[in-house]
Amino acid sequence: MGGAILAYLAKRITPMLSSIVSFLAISSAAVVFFTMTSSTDVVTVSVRNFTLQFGLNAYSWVFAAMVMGISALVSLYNIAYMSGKDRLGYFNLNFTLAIMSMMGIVFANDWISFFIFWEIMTWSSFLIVVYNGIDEGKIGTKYMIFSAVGGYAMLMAIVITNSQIDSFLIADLINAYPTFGHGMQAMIGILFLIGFSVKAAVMPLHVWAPRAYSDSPMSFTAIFSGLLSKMGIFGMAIMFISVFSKASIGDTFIYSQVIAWLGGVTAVMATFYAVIQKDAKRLLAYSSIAQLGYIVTGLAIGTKLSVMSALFLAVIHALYKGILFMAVGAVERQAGSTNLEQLGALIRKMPWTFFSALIAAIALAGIPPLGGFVGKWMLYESMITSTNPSHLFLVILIFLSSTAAFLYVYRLLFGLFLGQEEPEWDHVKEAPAPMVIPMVLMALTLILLGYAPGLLFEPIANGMEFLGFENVGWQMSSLSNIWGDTVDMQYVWGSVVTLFVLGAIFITIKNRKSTRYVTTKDIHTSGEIPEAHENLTYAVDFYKPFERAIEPVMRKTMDFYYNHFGNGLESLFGFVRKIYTGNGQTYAMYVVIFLVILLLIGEQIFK
Amino acid sequence: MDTNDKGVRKIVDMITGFARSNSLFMLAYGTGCGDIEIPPAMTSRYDWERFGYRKMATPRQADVLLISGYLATKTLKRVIRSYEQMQEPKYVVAFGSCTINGGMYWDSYNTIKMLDHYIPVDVYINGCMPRPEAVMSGLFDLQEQIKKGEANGAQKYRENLEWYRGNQKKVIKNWVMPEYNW
Amino acid sequence: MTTENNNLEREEAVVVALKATFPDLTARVKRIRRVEASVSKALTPSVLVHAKNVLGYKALSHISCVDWIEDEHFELVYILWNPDEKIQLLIKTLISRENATMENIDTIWRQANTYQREMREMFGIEFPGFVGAKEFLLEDWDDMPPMRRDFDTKEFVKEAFFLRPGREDAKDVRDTIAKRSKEEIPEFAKKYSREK
Amino acid sequence: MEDILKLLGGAAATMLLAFVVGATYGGLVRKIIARTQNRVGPPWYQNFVDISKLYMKDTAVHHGVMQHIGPAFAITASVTVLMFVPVLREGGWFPWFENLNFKGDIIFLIYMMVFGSLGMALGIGQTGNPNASIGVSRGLSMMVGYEIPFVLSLVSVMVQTHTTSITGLMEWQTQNGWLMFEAPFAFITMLLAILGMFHYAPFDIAHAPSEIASGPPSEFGGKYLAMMMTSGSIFAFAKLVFLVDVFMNGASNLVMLVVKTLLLYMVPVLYGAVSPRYRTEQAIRYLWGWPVFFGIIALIYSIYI
Amino acid sequence: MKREKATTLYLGPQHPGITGNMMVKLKVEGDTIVNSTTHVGYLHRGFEKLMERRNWLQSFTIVCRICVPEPDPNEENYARAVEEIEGREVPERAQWIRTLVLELARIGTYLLWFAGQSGSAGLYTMGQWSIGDRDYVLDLFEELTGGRVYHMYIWPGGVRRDLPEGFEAKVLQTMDYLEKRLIQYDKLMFDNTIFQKRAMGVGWIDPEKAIEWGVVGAPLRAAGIASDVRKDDPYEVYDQLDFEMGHATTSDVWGRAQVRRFELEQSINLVRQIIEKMPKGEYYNRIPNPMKWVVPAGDAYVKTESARGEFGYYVVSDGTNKPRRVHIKGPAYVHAMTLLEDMLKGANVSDVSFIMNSLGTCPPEIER
Repeated sequence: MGGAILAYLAKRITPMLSSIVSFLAISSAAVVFFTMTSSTDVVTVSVRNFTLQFGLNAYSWVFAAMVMGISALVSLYNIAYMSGKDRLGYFNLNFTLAIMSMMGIVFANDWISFFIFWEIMTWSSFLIVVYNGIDEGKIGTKYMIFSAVGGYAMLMAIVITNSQIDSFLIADLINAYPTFGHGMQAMIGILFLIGFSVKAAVMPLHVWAPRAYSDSPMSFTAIFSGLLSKMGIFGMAIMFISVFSKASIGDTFIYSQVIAWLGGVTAVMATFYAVIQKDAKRLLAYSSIAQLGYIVTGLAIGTKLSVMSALFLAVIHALYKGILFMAVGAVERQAGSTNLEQLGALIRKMPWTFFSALIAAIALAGIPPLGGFVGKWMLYESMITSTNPSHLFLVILIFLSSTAAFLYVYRLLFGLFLGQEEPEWDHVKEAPAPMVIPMVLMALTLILLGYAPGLLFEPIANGMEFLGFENVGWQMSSLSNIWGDTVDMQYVWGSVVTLFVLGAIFITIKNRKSTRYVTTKDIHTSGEIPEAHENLTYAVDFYKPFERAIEPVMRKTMDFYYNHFGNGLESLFGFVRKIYTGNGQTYAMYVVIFLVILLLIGEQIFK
Repeated sequence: MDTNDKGVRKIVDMITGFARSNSLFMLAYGTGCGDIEIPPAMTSRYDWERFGYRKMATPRQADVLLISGYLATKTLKRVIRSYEQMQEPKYVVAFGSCTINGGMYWDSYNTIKMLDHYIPVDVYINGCMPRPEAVMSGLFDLQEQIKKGEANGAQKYRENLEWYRGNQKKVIKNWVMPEYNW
Repeated sequence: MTTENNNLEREEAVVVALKATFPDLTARVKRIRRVEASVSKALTPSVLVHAKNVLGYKALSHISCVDWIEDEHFELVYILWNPDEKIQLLIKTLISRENATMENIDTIWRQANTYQREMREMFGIEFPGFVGAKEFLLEDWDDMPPMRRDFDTKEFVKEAFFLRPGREDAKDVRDTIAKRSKEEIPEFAKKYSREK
Repeated sequence: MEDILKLLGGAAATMLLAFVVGATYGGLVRKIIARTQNRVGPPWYQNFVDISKLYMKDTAVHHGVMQHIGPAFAITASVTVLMFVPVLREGGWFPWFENLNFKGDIIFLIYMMVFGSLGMALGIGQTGNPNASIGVSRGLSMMVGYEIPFVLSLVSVMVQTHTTSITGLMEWQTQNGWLMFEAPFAFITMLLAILGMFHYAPFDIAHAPSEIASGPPSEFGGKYLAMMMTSGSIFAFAKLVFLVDVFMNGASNLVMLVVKTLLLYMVPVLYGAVSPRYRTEQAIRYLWGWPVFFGIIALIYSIYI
Repeated sequence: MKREKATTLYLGPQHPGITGNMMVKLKVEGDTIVNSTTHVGYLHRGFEKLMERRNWLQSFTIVCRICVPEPDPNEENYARAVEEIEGREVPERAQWIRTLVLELARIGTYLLWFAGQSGSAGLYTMGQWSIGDRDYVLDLFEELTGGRVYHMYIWPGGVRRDLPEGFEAKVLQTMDYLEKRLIQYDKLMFDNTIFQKRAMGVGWIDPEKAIEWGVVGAPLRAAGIASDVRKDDPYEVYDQLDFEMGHATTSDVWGRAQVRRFELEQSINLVRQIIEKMPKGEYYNRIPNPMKWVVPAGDAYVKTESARGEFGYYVVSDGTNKPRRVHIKGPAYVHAMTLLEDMLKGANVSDVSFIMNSLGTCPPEIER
């Protein structure tokens, strides 16, 4: 079944030269996927003595569905977004390849195919990052190096595993893991985690992410941040739930603690950075890192509720971050800028974009009654009900990050859509329908998931059961923690929506005839008449007081990163760039060479 | 039916009058030296909050424009702007002799002499300067007017906008104000 | 004036010091702590700089301008203060009323900026090389600078503003107020009432 | 159908009660502040007069749809919070005040409380008034400040009682005594946090008149301001009831409720009456200082008790 | 024209934070001010022009309206200038009464300033108290002069009328009351750590440059420079009284607050001294018929230390019954214009009103 889809995709790759074809390919693949996933066939492809095995299980179904659904919508958006740009063939090839490879990762049943698709994903996304032709600020290189480190780590782990159990199958590793020695357990675990953490942009390995997210074309960033990073989560979840939980107790504890706190710190720091950003794309990029931090924390805690929340958040994050990146992309395309300090008042020009961005922002902030809240709630409850005291302190970090998220969410909406209407943006019009439709559809999905999160719980619960949890309970619209406390989303949703509609109706019909719209120039300016060139939008350094308040924290980390870590990396790049030409083929060649070397000498080393 | 309707109308008017007259939000705009008697009126000696008077910072929220003294032509422009941004019903209380006839600044080249030719004035309080008691007495007067439905300066302004505009433009040479949207 | 020390030695020393540097200048002691000097227009900036840097008149208290329309000139008065000696020095200079210009001194004292803006607006004195916002107190003023003696404010007022005619009935407002608020007028107040 | 009717009835009744009590509190607070300032102060019903006058304003202007529905966001949040908070303890004399008490828990309420702020902030953002935007920037920054001790306090309470629902907390308190005494550090933290939450001095910089006019509501007048004030009254009451429920075991009748909420309300009010205001960063640092310290002690206390 | 990057904030004229009717246009980035300009002229009445049209005594009604919170130094200044030109003697008792009035006015203004300074930091209770207490001082004025705000009491040649019976006792009583209240003010405002945090280090003036920049009054004394017209250029009977100048070295808002706080105490003390030492005698050296009163040609520059700083009057007579020129310079003429503009660069939006109050800006004396 999976192979069928892959073949279907592969067939399409070559002739694909336009976005439309890419959309058709992906959406038809999506259609095929969603209509024919009942079977769980396993396809085995044998290449000489490697056996590649593909198949779908309940767990990977969640990710596969997410990838297919969202990338189908994004590729529709992509048609309009990319129209009129250069090198469409190049872009769309890589775009489709990235999506295809994600499917491949999800479908992979053994580490080799997993790794191959992982690398295809890496370099296709790398090629899109450097799509503009210029590698400004060495983002592409940075991304490549981090991915390479991650890739090598993973490869090494795979080879070690193979040397231990003589099998590449994921299931075999899961079964054999408890039998490993203490050091081996740790080594494999850490190496895999490094590999996945790079993609999930966990704190020490996140350096590549903000620029790479913000500098690639927005239609791809929606995929990049929404889905591609989730592949890291996909792997991590397997590691945490199926593998680590079977390690000796002390180790599990340490892994989960370290990773959970790393996730928490990632969330807080990235949120702080997001708050002080001046560019919408960069803001969203940091926000993505922060949100991935929650998910990692959720996985690391490892209780039923927390894993469910992590997986739920992973899907929801793909939805709302997808919308936000697409909305920013729409603004970028229509207005030609994403600078939060210059743009403003696009709400009257791009109402639909605003609507979807608003819904996504509310979901991101975790405010009821949308889907985002469900995930956040489960995460908090899982931490509060946790028996481990350190999680109780961690919950404060997560809360801090989550509250500070309101700041950047507001800044984003305010900077792009609200504020003074300036004549320089008069020409802006609503984005074309292919861009608006996916956003609105995804926004409606978010609203629906707020009403009935159970729609998503069902596959996630199945997936978790596949991973090794037992009796993962779920209800259509009611959330509950292990203390038996519940939140009934149906009532929440119902009351919020009813009250809001009533309030809106009331305020509209009251004095309707004598309520009038006035332009934003007609504001209270202490009785003075502003001159034309005077700027009345308060958008520059919007959170200056907050910046000053968090300055001590920020200064320390900034020093740490940029002076020590950053400088070290820069010099490393200088050296590494001699080896890496920035060319994907060369890189692939290196990978192959490395693989061969490892295969040749691996057995001697690890025997 | 007719009488009943009238009765209802009367009760509604009474409630409206009561609410409007007992909650006067003044615009915090000290246009002239009269502003020095506002703090005493607000604070513990006279405490005008007893009567529901309160100072508001922006014209959108305010009901009463308190012209505390003479208006220089430069201020007049800002006063008109603030007045036009206020929401109806709105009232103007002018105090100090200088708002009535120019007072001691009758021959000054930079102050206007008759405020009611530029914006409609509901209550004048004379004196230079009026004591807080006088200010409050003037405000009581305004309350009475509101209760009776006589304080209709805003309506006058809206209906005779052209006449007011003519007068205003005579004094304010560089007229760059947005249109009055009420 | 009551118990003043009539020892004017320090003041006279200032006069001597000024005359030593600028022989063309006339200076006299006005009273205790007040010294007055008359300088030609060309010499004024150098006298000011000298007074500030050498004689210790660090503070600029005031710059005033008097319009002597009969003699066709403006009199500019720079009033300086010596915080150590506690002496006020008035430096006076005459400039022609036609095309009145004066040296810009806001490089010597920052706050001279404001005074010069005012003089430019109120008297029409130009300060070459002086950068300062055009409008200071008046807005959109297109008449003669108002502080000139030949500007008749009464005529201007008659033209520009509405004037309320005086009240004919000469009624006492206090009675009206008392009546309206049903207030008892005390006996002693009644004799002041104009309403008999 | 009957359920929905009951819900609507309960909502309406609760809302009415909350509005009446909240607005009365507003008036009382003005009165009390006036007394500390050697004044008589307005009558207790002054807020009702103000609000009804604002509703009776003839005209209203708005700068766009977001400003138009901004107050609707605010009132939605206030009423929803109120509906999920048990106004009276079980066995109170109004059985239909139960509303939706069993349908939500504390985490939900924490989030619901910011719903209105965010909606309002969006409405305010559309006015394009720089003063209002500065107010929003300050208000949201400050929110990050006081949410941390607030959440710390609540988390430690939840950990101590092993429940996250308010009704559960109240049951626990009925058995074990008020959390005010059972979790003293959490209560101290909460007292410090509510100084920030109620936006009285020294944490009122978000709408400091001498700097940014009236701050966020600068452009709101007439019905919009009225709706904001209504929502503010309801919200103040909802927050107070919430706190009373969490720390003082709620109240079994209205009189006790009024006494307890008023007592709690006096903390920020009286402290505010004699304090100047902090600058934003000073406020945030203050709130992340002692309150968080007490909060961490509270958390440790709750874990190891 | 290209849109500016910095946001424009209008602080005034219709703004609760501004002192009087003026405007400070702020250009802010974040909440840091990058540029500020003071705009005045909203109160311009052309006083100096009007005085050219009025005779020497009529001008009195105008002079006191130049500074609303504290009109008496203006009256005293004008009277003293006219006396200096004319050479008119002032009876000794009149001088003592003038000093008494000036000190009472100073107390009233400081109380008003307490309200402004604390109100701009959000401490409204202080304002309510101190303005309420100021009313007791105004009551004294009302009894003495008949006017609450504008007194028109200090005339050339003396004062308009003698002290009413029992006035001294009332003054002393009020002073006792104020001294008691001062302890409460301390508790509420000066010992308040939040107020200290707000005030310390804010609105710093370079003490090296302060004199050159034209800083006068309490801000100058707070910069560690002993300068007080009452000491430096004694007028009326200040040389027979015993008092100290306020002193601080921090040169910030906190220093200015402390200087004013100290001087309020000194003023209360001074009033007591004056009442104690006041001689009996004439209070008025009668001027001739005001309509025909001619002041000989001449000029005079006189100055007074008001509560907010130094008031200077330059009066020129051309030998007619009307003044040729009366040019008035108040402390705010420098404080609110160039000094404020310079100080606000780099300051925080939260502190603008706070700094302005500490400088004692008052627009009427800039515009006149």
